[in-house]
Amino acid sequence: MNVLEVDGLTVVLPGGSHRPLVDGIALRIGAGEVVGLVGESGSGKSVTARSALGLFPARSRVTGSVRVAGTEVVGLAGEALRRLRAEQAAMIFQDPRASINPLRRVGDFLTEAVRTNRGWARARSRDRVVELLGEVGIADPGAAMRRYPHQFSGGMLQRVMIAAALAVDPMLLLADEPTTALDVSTQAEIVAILLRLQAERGMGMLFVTHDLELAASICHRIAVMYAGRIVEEQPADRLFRAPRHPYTQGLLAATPTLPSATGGAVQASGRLVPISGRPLSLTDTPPGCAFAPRCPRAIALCTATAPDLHSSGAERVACHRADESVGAGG
Amino acid sequence: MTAVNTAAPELVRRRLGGRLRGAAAGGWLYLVAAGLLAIVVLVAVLADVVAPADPLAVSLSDTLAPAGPDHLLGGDQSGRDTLSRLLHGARSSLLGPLAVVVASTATGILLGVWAAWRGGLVDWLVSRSMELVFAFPGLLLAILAVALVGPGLTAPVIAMAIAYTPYIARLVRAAASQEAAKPYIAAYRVQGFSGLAVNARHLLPNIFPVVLAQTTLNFGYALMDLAALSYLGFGVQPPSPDWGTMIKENQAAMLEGAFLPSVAPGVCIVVVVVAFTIVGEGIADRVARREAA
Amino acid sequence: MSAVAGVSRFVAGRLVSLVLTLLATSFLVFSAIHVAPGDPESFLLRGRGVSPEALAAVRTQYHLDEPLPVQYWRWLSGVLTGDFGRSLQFRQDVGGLLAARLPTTLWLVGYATVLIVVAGVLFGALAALRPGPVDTTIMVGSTVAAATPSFVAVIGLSAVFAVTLDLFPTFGNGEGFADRLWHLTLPAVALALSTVGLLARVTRSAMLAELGREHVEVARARGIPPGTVVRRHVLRNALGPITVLTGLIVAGMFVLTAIVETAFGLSGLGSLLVQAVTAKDFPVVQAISLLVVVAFMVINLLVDLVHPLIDPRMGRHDSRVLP
Amino acid sequence: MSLEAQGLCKRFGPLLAVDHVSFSVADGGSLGLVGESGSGKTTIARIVAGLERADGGSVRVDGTDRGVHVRGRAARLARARQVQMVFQDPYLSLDPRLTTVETLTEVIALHDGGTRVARRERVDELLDQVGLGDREAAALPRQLSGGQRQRVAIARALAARPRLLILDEAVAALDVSIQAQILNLLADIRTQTGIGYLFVSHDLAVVRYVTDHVAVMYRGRVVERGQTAAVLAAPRHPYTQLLLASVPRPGWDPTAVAQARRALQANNASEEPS
Repeated sequence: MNVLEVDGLTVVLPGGSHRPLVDGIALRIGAGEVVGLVGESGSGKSVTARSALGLFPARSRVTGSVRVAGTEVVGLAGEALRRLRAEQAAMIFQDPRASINPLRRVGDFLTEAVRTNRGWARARSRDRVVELLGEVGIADPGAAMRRYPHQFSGGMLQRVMIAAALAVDPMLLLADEPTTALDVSTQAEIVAILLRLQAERGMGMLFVTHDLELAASICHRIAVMYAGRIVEEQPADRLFRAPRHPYTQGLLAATPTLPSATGGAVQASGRLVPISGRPLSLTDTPPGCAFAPRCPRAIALCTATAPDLHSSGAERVACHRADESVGAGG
Repeated sequence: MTAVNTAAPELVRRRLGGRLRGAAAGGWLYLVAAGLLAIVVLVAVLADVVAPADPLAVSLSDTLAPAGPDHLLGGDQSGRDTLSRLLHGARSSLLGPLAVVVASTATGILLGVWAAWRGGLVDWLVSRSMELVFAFPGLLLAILAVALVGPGLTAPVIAMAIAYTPYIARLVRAAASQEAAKPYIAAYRVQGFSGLAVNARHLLPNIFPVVLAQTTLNFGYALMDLAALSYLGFGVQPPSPDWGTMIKENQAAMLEGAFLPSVAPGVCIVVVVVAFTIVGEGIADRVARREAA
Repeated sequence: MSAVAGVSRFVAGRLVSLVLTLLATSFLVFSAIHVAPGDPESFLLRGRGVSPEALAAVRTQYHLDEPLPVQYWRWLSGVLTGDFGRSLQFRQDVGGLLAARLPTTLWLVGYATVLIVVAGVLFGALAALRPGPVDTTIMVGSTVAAATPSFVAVIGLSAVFAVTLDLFPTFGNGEGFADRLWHLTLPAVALALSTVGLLARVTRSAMLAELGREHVEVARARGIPPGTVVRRHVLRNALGPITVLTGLIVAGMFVLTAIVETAFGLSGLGSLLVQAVTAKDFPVVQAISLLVVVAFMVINLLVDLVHPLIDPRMGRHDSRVLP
Repeated sequence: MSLEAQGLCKRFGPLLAVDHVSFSVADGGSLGLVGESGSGKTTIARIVAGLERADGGSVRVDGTDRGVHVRGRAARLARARQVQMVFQDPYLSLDPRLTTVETLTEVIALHDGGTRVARRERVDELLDQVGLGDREAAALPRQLSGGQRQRVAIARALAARPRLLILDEAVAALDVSIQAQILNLLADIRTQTGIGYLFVSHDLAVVRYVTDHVAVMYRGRVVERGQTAAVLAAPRHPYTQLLLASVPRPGWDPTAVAQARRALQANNASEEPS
């Protein structure tokens, strides 16, 4: 069963002069599956992830369908939307320090959801949360619950966020850049905790990140976004070895790597291969492929019409020239 | 600390929406308020020309005269033309606060920037002395000044300039410390610019709009405080026209049902202060929008 | 625990700085007579018969024969034992005068404070939570209210409620609880009006700022009911600026009573201050000024002490911003 | 010329942020200063730039001590020509009121003086060097993207013709595709001008592309140093090994990294009970 099914999701801001924040997104996540959503800032990956909780930008126009464990989210409101957020899906955000009310104790934050939404008694919710804090590796959970957020490090707060998300036993976990604000060695710990808990509970997880290598090393499948659209989707290892879309290829070639990595993106001179130009702003609305202005392989067709997302087997690519050459471009 | 790349889109959206609404609603309101203030200033300057009558001319037959062709806003307790007194009264009602905000803003900026830039002992001394002055509400300091020197505008204006300084100095100190912590200021220091040059050319111009917003709001507060002093009989002395004095003079007439002579200057005060509030907040909004951009 | 040590160090620090500021401000108030034009004796006795006895009395009261620090110290120790000297105008103890006037002023300030907190927070919260016509109406109302100084409010209120409708008295203190309440209603409203507007605006912007914070969005994303989000996260977190401003407002109101008490003929400290200034009765002016300053500082100290209860990150920032 | 830092110490309250750190950058060399948040690397950058005063130790450029407090315009300018700095956040490192040309002209006027024409020529030269066109030259910072702003910041630093450039996490806030452009630009500038770099970063992979030597910092101390390629290929200190193992790649095992991190922390805690 799919815990998340997104079809033709388009989110348009009021005002009209902007391109859609996301345009025709289609995405599936099965139970127990980890799917990566990769893109640079402004690509629409956060908007996509938030749509699963019905967190759309104020006054935006939303079309398409987002189903979480079978429940349609688009158009859902009031008590039903609240129940979906309280029971089916939970989210972990980039900056844990901004995500937790700084004026209340960590324990209040952790127990709030089960106490208000499930009506659990104080003792019961406390026991539950203590158990979860142990699972995310916080020593002395009882003491931790009495402290305030500013007394924790960022890595510890992100563990608190994870425990809070799991308190409601969600089927779908949305992780929006959960390690971006953390140190690299802390990132490993948080990722390890997330993956262990996800596997133990058989949750579906959407892992949003700008780091293609991180996504490739922990996800089953990866979707790459550019300017509000998914441009490519493949199983993680295949995407990393044989990217089909020029943007994915460019991203891999532009990413600095360590010598032990087998990516092979580094040329003999030790230089990176950057993608020329700069990302589209929200006000740019080219008629053709959004990546065409930066694409080394663009032809006239690319600037005239936007390519559809073609699927064949486990992979999907939106590029007019995807079939011409597989692998490294140019 | 700045988040690395993605701000929460819903928040961005709300800010954007607010900006659009701000431009539509705040825009014209701001212009109307600024226009109104310009007119009031013009009237104050040209009071001799535009006033229909001598503001000091007493005419017992016109005592508490109702509004009519002779006296557009009626006559007061002593039969003087209310409209003419209002127009002339704009002078002292605006000049006093102007002196207060100019002096307090200049001193406040100097002290605030000095404290923020030098830090350490200078900061401590400035902050402590500002705290000291802060404990005296403006009106109290002005009343004390009157008690020492006697009635009139000069002493209260000086006293209030002193009392208003901590508000500006605190604001400037906070804004300047925040600005000085930004890397562009550090970059200019590394470039070899002198502290004076960095402050005068980069730091001050960038915090000035924030200060200007507060100064504009302070103008309204100062106007209210000085008018209150005149109302108590400590400020502008009769028979000179002043909005605060006019209210005091004609308050008793209210019991006889003659509202206009005291209500009209009251309305003037409220309208002018509202206009200053709108302009001040308009400036503050612009600053906020610039920061958000 | 270090938290307890931190709190007690914080409280001790505040108390010490309060005492130091009190010393400094009282010195300023005392030494004002030396700043005034002319020598202190003639300044104090302006317009009164300069009999040798009066001169001697003033010299003793202010210890003018001694060096300034000693003068100050003697005056201060007098003040600390309730001896504020003698009024030149009423020829009686200033302390007794103040004691008789204090209740009315406390009543008035207390009444106005209740009005300000209830109406200000209520309107501000309503404006923040109901965008559209409700917000606009409250914003217009509070802008005008904030721009209405108390003496203008007096005019408006008397015109409508006292002269036209004849609902409330415009003069006198009243006797007994109910009568007092009735007599003080118009003065309290006049005193409160402009600050209700100010507090409503600050409440609104503090709540809007909180509504825009990520943790509020996270609470919504966790399915917490909207009412709970507003109560526990928005209003709760906005309390900081609201408390600070309320403290400043209440502290500043003691001076504003001068206007309202004069306008409504109430015999409180404010009207006494005005009378004393008019009658050049400086010992009374001095005593009331000192009281107002002390009230200001004590109230602000209370706010500072309450603040850590609202914000556990206390001491990290000082957030007094509004005049 | 060369930069010599000897025994630098800096304390913030109870925290010893920099603990007897020494390093040197050869003329035209490039040293990477690598560590996680709180390792003291940014404090060192600020000390070298003269924005922070060390509690102990010295920073010498060609033998002259930078720690001495300077007075007067000539001395200030001389110091500025030794070392310039580029900051992390491209959104805060430019004066928001000034266009690119105004920003550069001001610095050129300070350091070169010269006629208007000469200054304009130098501006064009700098814009060319960092790859900015006419549109960007006339734009205010808010009209520029993060990558373009960082190019302006680099041009501004180069305007003083410094011998050493401190780059404090200068590419950390940029998207990958832009980051690669800036990294290549930095490599080109060094080749063309022979300027030296002190490259402060948390990212080992990035450091690899711009530095010859690297010093790894942990809790205020340098724990390992050497040629960048050698350190990355065969790290000796457990912290360097942890840092390298933490970088995600296919086949990466976050659980093992987490264990190694805990072991290192436990080890450290037993060494210095604080």
